[in-house]
Amino acid sequence: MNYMLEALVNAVKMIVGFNPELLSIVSVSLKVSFISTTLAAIVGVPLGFSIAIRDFWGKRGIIILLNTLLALPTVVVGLFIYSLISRSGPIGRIGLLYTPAAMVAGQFILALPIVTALTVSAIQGMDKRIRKTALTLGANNLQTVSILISERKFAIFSAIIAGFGRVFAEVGVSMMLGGNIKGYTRNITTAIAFEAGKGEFSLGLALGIILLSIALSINILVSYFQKKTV
Amino acid sequence: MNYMLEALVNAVKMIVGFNPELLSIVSVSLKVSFISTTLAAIVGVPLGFSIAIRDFWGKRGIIILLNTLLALPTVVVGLFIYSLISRSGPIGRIGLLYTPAAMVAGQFILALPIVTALTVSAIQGMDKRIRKTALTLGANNLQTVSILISERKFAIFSAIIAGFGRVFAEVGVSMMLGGNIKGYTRNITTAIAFEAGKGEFSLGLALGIILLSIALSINILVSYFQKKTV
Amino acid sequence: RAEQIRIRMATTTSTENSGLLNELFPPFEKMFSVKVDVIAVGTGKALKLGENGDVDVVFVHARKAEDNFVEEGFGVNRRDVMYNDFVIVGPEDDPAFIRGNDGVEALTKIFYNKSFFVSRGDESGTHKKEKELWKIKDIEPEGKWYLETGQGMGATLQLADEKQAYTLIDRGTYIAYKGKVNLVILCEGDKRLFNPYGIIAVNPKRHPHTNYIHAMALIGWVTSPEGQEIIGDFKKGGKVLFHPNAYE
Amino acid sequence: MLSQTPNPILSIENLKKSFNGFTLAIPHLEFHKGKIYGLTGPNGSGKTTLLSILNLLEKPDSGKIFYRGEVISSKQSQRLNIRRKMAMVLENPYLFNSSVIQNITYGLKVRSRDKKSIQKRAAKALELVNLSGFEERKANELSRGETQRVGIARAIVLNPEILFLDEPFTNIDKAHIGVIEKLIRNINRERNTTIIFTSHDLFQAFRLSDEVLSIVNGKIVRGSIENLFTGDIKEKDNLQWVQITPSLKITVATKMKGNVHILIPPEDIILSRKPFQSSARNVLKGIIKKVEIENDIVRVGCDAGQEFVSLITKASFNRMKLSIGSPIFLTFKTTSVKVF
Amino acid sequence: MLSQTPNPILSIENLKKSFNGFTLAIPHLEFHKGKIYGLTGPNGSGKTTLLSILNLLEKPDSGKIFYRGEVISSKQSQRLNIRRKMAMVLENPYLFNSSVIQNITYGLKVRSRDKKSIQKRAAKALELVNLSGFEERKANELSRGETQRVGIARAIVLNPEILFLDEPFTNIDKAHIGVIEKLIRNINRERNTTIIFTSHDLFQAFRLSDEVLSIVNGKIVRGSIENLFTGDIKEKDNLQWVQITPSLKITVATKMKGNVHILIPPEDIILSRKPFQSSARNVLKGIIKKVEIENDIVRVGCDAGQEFVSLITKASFNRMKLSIGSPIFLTFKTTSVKVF
Ligand SMILES: Nc1ncnc2c1ncn2[C@@H]1O[C@H](COP(=O)(O)OP(=O)(O)OP(=O)(O)O)[C@@H](O)[C@H]1O
Ligand SMILES: Nc1ncnc2c1ncn2[C@@H]1O[C@H](COP(=O)(O)OP(=O)(O)OP(=O)(O)O)[C@@H](O)[C@H]1O
Ligand SMILES: [Mg+2]
Ligand SMILES: [Mg+2]
Repeated sequence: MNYMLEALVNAVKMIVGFNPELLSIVSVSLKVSFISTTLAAIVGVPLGFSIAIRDFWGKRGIIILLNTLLALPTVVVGLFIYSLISRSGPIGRIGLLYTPAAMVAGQFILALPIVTALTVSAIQGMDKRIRKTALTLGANNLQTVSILISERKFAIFSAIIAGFGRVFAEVGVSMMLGGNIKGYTRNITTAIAFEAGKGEFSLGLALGIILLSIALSINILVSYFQKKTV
Repeated sequence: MNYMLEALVNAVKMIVGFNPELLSIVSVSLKVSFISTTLAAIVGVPLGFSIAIRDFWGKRGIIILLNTLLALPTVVVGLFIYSLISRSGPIGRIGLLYTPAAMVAGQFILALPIVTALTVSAIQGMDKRIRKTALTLGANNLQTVSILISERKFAIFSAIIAGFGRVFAEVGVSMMLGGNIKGYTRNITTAIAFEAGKGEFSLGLALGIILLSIALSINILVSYFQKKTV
Repeated sequence: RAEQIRIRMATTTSTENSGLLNELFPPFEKMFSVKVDVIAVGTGKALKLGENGDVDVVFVHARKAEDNFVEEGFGVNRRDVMYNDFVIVGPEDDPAFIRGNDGVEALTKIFYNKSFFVSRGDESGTHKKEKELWKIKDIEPEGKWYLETGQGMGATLQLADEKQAYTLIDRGTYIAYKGKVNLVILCEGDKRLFNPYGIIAVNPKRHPHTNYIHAMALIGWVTSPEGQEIIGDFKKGGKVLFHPNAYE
Repeated sequence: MLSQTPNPILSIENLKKSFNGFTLAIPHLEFHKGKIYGLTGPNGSGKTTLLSILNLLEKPDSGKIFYRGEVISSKQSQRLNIRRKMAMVLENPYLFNSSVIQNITYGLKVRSRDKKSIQKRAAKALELVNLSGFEERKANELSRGETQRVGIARAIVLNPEILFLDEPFTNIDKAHIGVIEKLIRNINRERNTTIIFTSHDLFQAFRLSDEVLSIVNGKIVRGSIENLFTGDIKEKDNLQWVQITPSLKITVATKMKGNVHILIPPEDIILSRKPFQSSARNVLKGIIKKVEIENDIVRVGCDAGQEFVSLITKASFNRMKLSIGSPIFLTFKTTSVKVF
Repeated sequence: MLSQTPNPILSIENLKKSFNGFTLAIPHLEFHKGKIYGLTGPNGSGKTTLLSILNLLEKPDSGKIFYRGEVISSKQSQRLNIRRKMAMVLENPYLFNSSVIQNITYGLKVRSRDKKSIQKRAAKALELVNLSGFEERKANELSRGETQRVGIARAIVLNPEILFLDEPFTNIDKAHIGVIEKLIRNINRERNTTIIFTSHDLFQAFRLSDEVLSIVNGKIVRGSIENLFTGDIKEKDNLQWVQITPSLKITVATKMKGNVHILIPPEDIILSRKPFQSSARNVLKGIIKKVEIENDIVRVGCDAGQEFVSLITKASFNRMKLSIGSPIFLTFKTTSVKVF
């Protein structure tokens, strides 16, 4: 079918045409996913780290739980947060629903188990001598954590990027908590769903291509940055 | 809000009540996600493996591409496959649209980059001596791959589980390619979306709880199996 | 499963959500030993699926688009089946004072008062109806007060409730959400708010693989006296949702 | 167990650490400021385990460790403070996946030392292990011996009060063994560093250290473990002996039964050209295989069914006109034989 | 370079392998069936690199390797076939994260050997390294020396035609060094296995091998690298020498300039009680420090500003009445000094 071709042409047209609506959609996506991933990394990496490095009762259970949460459906996260922040919910007063902040909250919950679980698996397999070496050289706890992270930089980056990919591509949470409000909470994925719902498949695909191009650019940047810090 | 409580009560009721519709929904979810994850593992693990272990021109680019594909939105995969298997598409004749097989195809595409990228990161950080040791002891290529995988069992399991989590929880592909046909392609996530769309939030949440319970059981099983094979 | 004859029908989410189809189809399925697979999507997409030959029959509510669909040769044998009506809902205190039975007047008041109005903005039957109504007074709704959600009716209603805004909604969905939202019906009964449903077979000349025979059987069933009776008797929350009109 | 002077820098009381089937048990042990200790012992005897515990990397199952008389608790901050006064080279050093210089400076950086001095000290440390010019090499592309030497440089750059070296001479080439030995001596002399190292080379342990300790099967034995044998206790006519090989038996006095280790301190073995009339029950005939001299002490290696080592003075060595290949008699008392 | 007999089991032609700043370059080298080769050389000289290439783990940048005269291509299947005739113990053996017995049997399993014989052979191999009873231990909880011995057992169980051992004695305790040495000799004798091992212990290399090869800076040197020194070429009055230390100079004949390595084969150094009138330009005065005997050859270690080793016969050693501490003169010809 020529949907794909049409979509490509459309994508190029959109990018070249550069209308403000596209700009708004893209910037909502970027802003929300960037913030939620950053938060998930700040919480998830040290969390995953301490789970991996320590021996404690229930460790196995926590890892199983984390792996289970990888199967957290966006709709469920959406419903859950909705039930908290809707007008009739316990913290409805704040008026978070249908704001980018609500999207961030939902995406954070979605990304957190991914970043944490993958950090655990990144750290768990590593050479036991690394930690010992850091200690013998006088590193304190924080310093030990950071050298371990730096030794497994690639895997930790992968964990964060997997988290980012998940939230950048997700639609359920954004739709339910953001509301897909044009010019405010409409992001790329909700726009895609919207176009697809109208039967505008090639437009939807074009937006999909734009989304992937942005993800690609981000990954190239990250990879460049990663290389520089090696 | 008491949505959560209501949802819990509903979930328990549903499980205890055990109606055939729930059974059908659950079995569609399990069957489709299990098959798609297995296929993704069969392709993705060796693929990720050979990317990680070999040095070739463009390796960096392929890894960047893989990481980009972690941000593949379900709707885009859905649209893409739809454009292929729709009656007016190039392979429309086969009549795949709105069948579980179409869902499997979409979920496979979704899971493949996850399994592959995480396998790459699992393998990349490993001790270089492992491969050398296998070779010195006379392992052929396949045997080398399998000992390396077995040495990084936990991380590879994590990669596969992350892929499973992604597809078990996804709704876009199932909705677009399966069509949410009652008793045939309706799975847990499309059912959740359906209920939520009707405003039956607590029913939706209840189904979400059931989904997570199933994911938990699967993870417990996998973890048990993993422990046994150590 | 292979022996079972199946036909696929694309319809709108609101139709399926109403629960009507669960009453209307089983007798037909039994009678003809056929299974109806319902694909519930937006109106635009439902028609697109018909256009692409992915379904055998479409059951939607967007009169103009339906006519186009038939004119362009994608569908044949369109029949009227039933209608329901739209209502305008809004906050109890009705800041724009739209209470009454004139839909166009109500929208005009909302426009001048710049009260929040939530539109589905998704080219669905409801959205098309809404645009039709604005068009009558040549109003171009735009601005901060006019929120486009691009979502289904339920989500749109919830959003309107959250924002304490007005919205146009089909009665069936509103009834389904009653008790979950605080918005009340402020404007109803205007003939211009009626919402006719049509059923169309996908053109077998264009898509020979479609199950035209059974599609026609289904069309026959829903427009038969028995089918029409089921529609007329279907109630939700004690209220009749759809008015059969195959014979009008 | 060791000579006790008022203020050991590090000491141990009633230490126990068990792994499945292995127990390290040390009732009492002291290490003194400015001394070099050589630790020897068979594979799996607990050397590495002991060093890890002393460096506070691992916690014992029970028992106490004292630093300058102060008991070391399980408080993180105290352990870190004391650990920062020490440095350790693991038996199989891991170099961080960065450049050599970054490895060397790591310990200084975590101590937030001022940046200028860091570079100078690092360059100096590299020079001491004869790896100047390796600064920018990738650490994980070094050869095994180079890795070992970087590991040593990375520890000594910290100028620790106590330096633990777990088999520091592993894979180091002949020329550099001398360099590293000299380095250890100099550090000890110039900085008064307490050094505890392990080695399987007993000659080296004696050459380098003020005191040689041995571990056998988790237990500390004073002196080196030369002349360590294993066999079954036999008894007949009120006479007890250990059967080492079918043709070699050594008379002992013990209450133990079954399979035992025995150890004969090399300084307790008397060498003579002729069999030697004495009360000593053990007289073995052998042949001289190896001779080495250091500081007026001669270490003589003899083959008497098994290899025995005896320490004698240079004077008596010369007096006896001993040389390689000479036949010789080894005599030692039953009470000199330690059984465990 | 080596004596060429018709059919080497493994040979090398014009091999080159470069890393940043290092090049291994071997014009020609042969290894023969049933011989033991000891490979020595300073850290970073290329020993491990050579073994990795011979075991077909790494490919050279250029040059050819022959197995029984047949050139080894880059075809996977051929390389695998030939590699399966060899076994190698890495300098730092990695044990798979499973039990000891699973490590030992791995190589047999990948060769699909029959299950019954596998168990027997594995038990036997463990016994040979004196680790019977370790079957079910977790491999990654072993001590370093135990790990090394498991690594050796894991290779010998394969009964290879060619066995590569990269510093096999690393961290092995004193008692077991003998066990492993004996094991190497027996395998060689009983199975006619070709063995190529590296070691920094030159005495050991001589003791154990039929031929000692050395690598210095990527180049093969015949014999051991005892008496290897480094210094600058100086020239005056048509006389060239290398200044090793301010007080030690050695006369040479070379066209090279600047910093060079020199090497004096130990068998070319003549020992005498008195200075010895001869054409030899190099006469050094020293003192005897170490004496070791094996098979009628005595290795004498002397301190003459630096440590020199000389090989003489037992007969002449006894004739000269040499003993530890004796003053001694070392004499060797300018042409005996290899410069590179
Ligand atoms: N983490 C561990 N878990 C279980 N057993 C262990 C562990 N670490 C060491 N052991 C066992 O404890 C004993 C002592 O080990 P240790 O490493 O201290 O020996 P070592 O004296 O250093 O030996 P080597 O000379 O081989 O280095 C060994 O039998 C070893 O197998
Ligand atoms: N993968 C690599 N990348 C870059 N340089 C390397 C690599 N492997 C080895 N080298 C360098 O090549 C040289 C030879 O290394 P090799 O490991 O062969 O030495 P070696 O003779 O085995 O030394 P040692 O006695 O220390 O084990 C060293 O200078 C080393 O730093
Ligand atoms: Mg050890
Ligand atoms: Mg090496």
